[in-house]
Amino acid sequence: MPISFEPAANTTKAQDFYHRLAEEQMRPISRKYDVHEHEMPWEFVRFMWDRSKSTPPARLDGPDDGFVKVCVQAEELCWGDAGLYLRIPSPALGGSAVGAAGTNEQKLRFMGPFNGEGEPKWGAMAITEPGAGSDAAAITTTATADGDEWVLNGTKIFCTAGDAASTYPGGFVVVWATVDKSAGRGGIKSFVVPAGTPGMKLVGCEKKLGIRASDTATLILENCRVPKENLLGSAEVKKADPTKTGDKGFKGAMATFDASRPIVAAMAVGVGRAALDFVKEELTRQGVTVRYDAPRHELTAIERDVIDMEAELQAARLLTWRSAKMLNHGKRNNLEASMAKAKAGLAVTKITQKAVELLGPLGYSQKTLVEKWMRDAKINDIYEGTQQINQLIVARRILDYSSSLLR
Amino acid sequence: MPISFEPAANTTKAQDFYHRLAEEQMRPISRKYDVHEHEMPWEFVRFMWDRSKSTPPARLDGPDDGFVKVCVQAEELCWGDAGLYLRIPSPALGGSAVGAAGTNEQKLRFMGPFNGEGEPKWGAMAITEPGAGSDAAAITTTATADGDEWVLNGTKIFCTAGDAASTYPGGFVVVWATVDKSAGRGGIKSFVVPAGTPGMKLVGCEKKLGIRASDTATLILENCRVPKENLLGSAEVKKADPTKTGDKGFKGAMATFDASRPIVAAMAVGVGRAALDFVKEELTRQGVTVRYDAPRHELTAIERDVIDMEAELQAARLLTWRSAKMLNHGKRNNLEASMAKAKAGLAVTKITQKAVELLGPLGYSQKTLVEKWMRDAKINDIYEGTQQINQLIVARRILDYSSSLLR
Amino acid sequence: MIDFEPTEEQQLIVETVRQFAANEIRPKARECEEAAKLDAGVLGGAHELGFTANALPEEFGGGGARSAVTGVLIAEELAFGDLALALAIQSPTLVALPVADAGTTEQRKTLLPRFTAQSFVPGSLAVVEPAFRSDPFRPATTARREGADFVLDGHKCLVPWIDGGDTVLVVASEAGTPHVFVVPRDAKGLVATPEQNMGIRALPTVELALSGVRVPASAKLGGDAGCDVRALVNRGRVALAAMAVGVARAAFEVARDYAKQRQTFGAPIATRQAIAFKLADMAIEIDGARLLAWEAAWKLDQGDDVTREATLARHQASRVALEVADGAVQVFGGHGYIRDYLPELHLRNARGFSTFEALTLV
Amino acid sequence: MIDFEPTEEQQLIVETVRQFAANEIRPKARECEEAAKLDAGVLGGAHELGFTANALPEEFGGGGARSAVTGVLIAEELAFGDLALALAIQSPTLVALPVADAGTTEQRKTLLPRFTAQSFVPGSLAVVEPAFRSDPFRPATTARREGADFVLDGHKCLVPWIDGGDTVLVVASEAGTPHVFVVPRDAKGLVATPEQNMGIRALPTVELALSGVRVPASAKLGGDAGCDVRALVNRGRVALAAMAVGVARAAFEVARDYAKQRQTFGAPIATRQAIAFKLADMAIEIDGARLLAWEAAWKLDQGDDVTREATLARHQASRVALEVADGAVQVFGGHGYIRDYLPELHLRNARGFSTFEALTLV
Repeated sequence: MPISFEPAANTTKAQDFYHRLAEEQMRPISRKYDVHEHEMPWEFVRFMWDRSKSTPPARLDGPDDGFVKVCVQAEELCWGDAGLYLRIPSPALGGSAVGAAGTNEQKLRFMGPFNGEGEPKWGAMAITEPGAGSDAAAITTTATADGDEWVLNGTKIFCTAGDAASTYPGGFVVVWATVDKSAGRGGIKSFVVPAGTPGMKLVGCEKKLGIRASDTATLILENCRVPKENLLGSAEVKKADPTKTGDKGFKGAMATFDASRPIVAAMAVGVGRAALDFVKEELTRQGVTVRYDAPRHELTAIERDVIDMEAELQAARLLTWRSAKMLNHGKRNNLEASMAKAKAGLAVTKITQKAVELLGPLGYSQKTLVEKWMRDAKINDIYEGTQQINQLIVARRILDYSSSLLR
Repeated sequence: MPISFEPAANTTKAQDFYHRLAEEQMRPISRKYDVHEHEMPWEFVRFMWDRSKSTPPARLDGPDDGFVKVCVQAEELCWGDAGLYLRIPSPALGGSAVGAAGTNEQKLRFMGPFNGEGEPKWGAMAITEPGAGSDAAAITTTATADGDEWVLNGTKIFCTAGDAASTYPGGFVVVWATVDKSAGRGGIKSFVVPAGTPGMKLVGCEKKLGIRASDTATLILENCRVPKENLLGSAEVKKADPTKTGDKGFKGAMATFDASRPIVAAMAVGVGRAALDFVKEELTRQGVTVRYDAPRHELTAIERDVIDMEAELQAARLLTWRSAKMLNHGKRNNLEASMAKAKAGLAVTKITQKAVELLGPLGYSQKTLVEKWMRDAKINDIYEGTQQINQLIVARRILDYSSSLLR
Repeated sequence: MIDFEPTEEQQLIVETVRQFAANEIRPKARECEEAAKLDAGVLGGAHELGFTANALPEEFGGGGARSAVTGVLIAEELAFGDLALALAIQSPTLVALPVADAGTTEQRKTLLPRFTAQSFVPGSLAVVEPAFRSDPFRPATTARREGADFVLDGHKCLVPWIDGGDTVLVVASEAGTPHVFVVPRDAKGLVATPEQNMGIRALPTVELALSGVRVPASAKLGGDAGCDVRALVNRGRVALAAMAVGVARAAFEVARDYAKQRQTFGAPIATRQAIAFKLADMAIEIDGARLLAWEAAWKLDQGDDVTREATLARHQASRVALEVADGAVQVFGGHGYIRDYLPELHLRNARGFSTFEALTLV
Repeated sequence: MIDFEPTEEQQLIVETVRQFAANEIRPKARECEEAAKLDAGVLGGAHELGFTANALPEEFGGGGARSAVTGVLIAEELAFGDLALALAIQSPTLVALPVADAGTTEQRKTLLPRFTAQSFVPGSLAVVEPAFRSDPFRPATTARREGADFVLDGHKCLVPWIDGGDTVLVVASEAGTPHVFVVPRDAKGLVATPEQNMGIRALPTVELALSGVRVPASAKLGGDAGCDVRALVNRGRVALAAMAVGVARAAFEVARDYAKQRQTFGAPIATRQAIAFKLADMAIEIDGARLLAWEAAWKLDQGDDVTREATLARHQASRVALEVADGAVQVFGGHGYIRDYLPELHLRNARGFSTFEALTLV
């Protein structure tokens, strides 16, 4: 395919569809679930669950932008509300993990129930621990083989949708744990823990700066038993640099991020665009037109800010699409995905902060959603790898340094 | 003394004096010695040398701002021309080193000739080596005791005024060398090498981005012999962390920077102000007035840029003055001096770059001096400790970390 | 003669406020924020320290020690404790200082003594307007002379409105020139609607609608001549710049301490250059912004027009506070996003400084 | 369908230009810069690769493969070699492309064949004006109709003026609307004064004074209808954005390689986070700016008005080039300030992009 910025008809159709959905189903309840933190938006959840029976918009024949279309969908829905987006019943990151490292049988078994039938279900992934944030290799949650089962013990924090995924039947949490601490990263494996498994307990949900509609759970695993078949990837522990092997344990888990980071970046772009759209609409209401052809001596400070915001947002969006498209081309995208994630997280943090400034009292007040978008946007600098972690990944790749040389 | 921003009458007088000097003696030849790199500006040099006989402006009785006044002088002269400033015959950094670590006898012996009598003289300091930039402890130039003499061997680069100081009689170069490599920093001492000492050879001068009027020399020391009495500080080598001892070797050398960094920061401020003044004058010529009371929706991009440049420059200046004033109060100022240096270097780099942008073709052309000031300003991010080194010093102090914990 | 050392008396005051901020304000900050409610004990305790009273004329029971420099020293320390509580503690300045500076004898007699009395009395000042084109120097709110009265019309927002006050000073344009009017909080035609903002949630603020609010001619601050609204706004900017420095310093110190304690890959994160250099930048920028605020305050004390200096200080301090608070969230990583820790609160508060006007005065 | 992969043909072109840039341009960069002189061998070699000819219509001996996307791919690679030489190599675009796009049959016949001939013929285009209020869309230079002639008056600067050309296209306002005029370099009333600029010193540029320069009516590009100067300026911005990306990438790669090789405290400086993260940021920003340039170029190829996209791309790429070049100097430390190394040259060149207009076209 040559260089092209023309979305396929399928993409445009999906965009229209999700934009309308965002406008009609999410925006009207946006503030409510910001204020009523941790309350389940049942109506919205059921609406989205019902929708997952079909896969609208019904596909057109012809070209398909593949993962770019998925990014466009995520952008539109997070333009609607990033917190509510994370509440949509879906396998979410848990599903990405199963998809990246699971067998076909596992995919069927765990993802099958996410078909819009019965009650809504959620998936989640539990990696972070109180003592291991960005340092995944420092995971202390243990998985011990016992007969036909794995026994999990440990504490997991910052588990997005962890409350819903661990509570409502049919859902599951993918838990990262070590089967052999002496093996470092090589000993880290992921396990699917179905909702309601005895020994998996919800401690509580974090009160957060933004994306308050989403639940961010702390889970405790106390002698939590799952069948052997719930291990994703091989049980074999490779002590030599495991990132270089074909092992689906740690590497598989990392591959989860290669596929999820473009989506996360697209989500960020959605929040940033919400704020930028609002600023531009307000400027229009105020009779202010941004002159893209104004010479430097005539440009107003606001015009330059808007030009800057637009350029930053579009750079983030294009980096995101590029990293997504590479997946379609079957190319390794972890450099590009981290670039997109780092850029998008930072860009929308700044864009939304600037939007609050430009709108003055209107921006700082809760009468509009701009202040909320600023709070929501900041998560993108943090989760799924902080700004710093993504810089680190990019730096290692461009320098061709191992993680032991550059940390 | 209470908090006050009113310069003493002495300072104001000095400022006026040096401002006029800068305007009359430096600005007119500024471009010439930018173009004719490495050419000695003899007329200016002789003028300044003659002037050093007196210490005008004659001091008034009454309060004196001490080191702040020295900063103000440096700012005015570098407002004139930073390259020419570095050409002024003076002991310069070599003098700071003698002043910080020398005995009274040494001060008299080496600094005495800088009295405006006879021919102009220069001092210089030689620290940096091809393999040791920011890493002073990695110095490989050796000093070996031999009878009544020290024998120096090594190569020094980036030695400001090193050509003049090593060439014209009466001048001197303070050379840092190790007397005991196994002792690390503890083995590093400084030695005064008089101009013309056999074995000290000028290899050449660097062609630079800016401050082209100044000479930045590479010097080779080949069995260069100086009398024992030319060692600054004690000959004793302390192997335990030498920065924590009373040793005047490495620590004394470092103290040189505590006294010189405020001056270097003030020099930076001078270059930045030259560019900012020019921008504001051009705006006035163009009928543009900066409205400090404009609300955000009315502000032009240029107005905001100017406000930003002014705030940055003034923050740098005040940090500089604060660190200078601490010397008068007898307080340890190395944190504050590094803060000032880091801030001033970065601020004026950005201010001068912005000035070129704001002036468009006028700024990029050599018809005005703005492009030169941008080139000159950048040295302040680099010499006397790069931006990064000063950040490191600040970080160590605020974190209370040793250099081995944070490097 | 240039110097950067507070007087011994100022150092004593700073030390007192610093301890109050650490021991009384900071521990209540999160609770007050989450409840969107002030703490009477904190206000009472701060009142006993007498910051506002100390600045008022002796004839009204004050300390007669008016100094903008002392004011910014206090403002930074209070805001270091918590911004919303600091603004509440300093709210008496909103009425007391303009009246002390520009009030007629009658206005001073009527309005000042309450601020030197035993118990805390809050102040209210209405400057910002809820519009894209809000301009504190040129308010859209108008005051029209009608016989012996002034009639006020317009909208204000971000007006501190703490229980126990009965007066609000309203800035309005009279024949194109801004003036200040003393308005009873319960005036007819005045509707105060509680606001919700992104930050400073512990401080009650309102949006004010003024529809034909009638006040007597004597309600114009300074009488016929009026008063200098430019100076008022500038005093607000200088005070807010100092508070922005306080917020930034709070975020910095919290981040610094966390970075030294938090371990990853077997070492404190503060030992990594990316974190350590960020902290160094924060420290440098905070000190730079503080000095700009000091300079503007010092010029205020000289009686100069400080429009330029106040703008520079506010511009710089506002930017620095935002960047430092954002950086502190980043240093905290995931914990920075959680309301159990302070950085997210600092971030929300810091973002307000580009919008705040005259929420406190020196 | 969205995609980011150049065609195989484009990949081949990029590979060719990349090698030419590395093997022919880069080795001459410093020498040409210091001598402020072009290298005829480089120009000739580049001409043989036929970039401009390839974009011209087949009827004039060209390749008929006009594509702004291909143009930005080439522009980045050339500028990666050296900006001044890249601008010289591409200078034929300054006449060839506007004439191909908008010229009358006569103008095309007269002016195009030279650019598909055996030897290199440079082009000149005068857009920027030496004034604070320079505005490429609204030139102060005027063209006045006088009988069968146009009379041009005004000032231009940053006009490429390479030996061997005889024509300069001048943008001037005719009755308030900007148009392009074909002017012989030796026209009466035209005075070209060589310029000295901070960067791109190898490229000869001049300041032009036009005093009553008289050209026939047929010299108006596109005949009576004229041409679209907006599109011309936008094509310049997109091309310059791509060159800014090339300069940034050059600075980045040089800095990256230096950082891996330079040792302090016993390890390459690239292993320190402050350096490594800076390099990571550079890489990210460069890729982002490149994609903006590609998008604008792609829209040009669709025939859209790209004023917005060209401005975004130019704004971003110009900022990124400056920041990356400045960062490269910083990575090099003291050596970054020395003219033995490339970063200082990249910094001087990069700073020009906020001022440059139409120094090259796609």
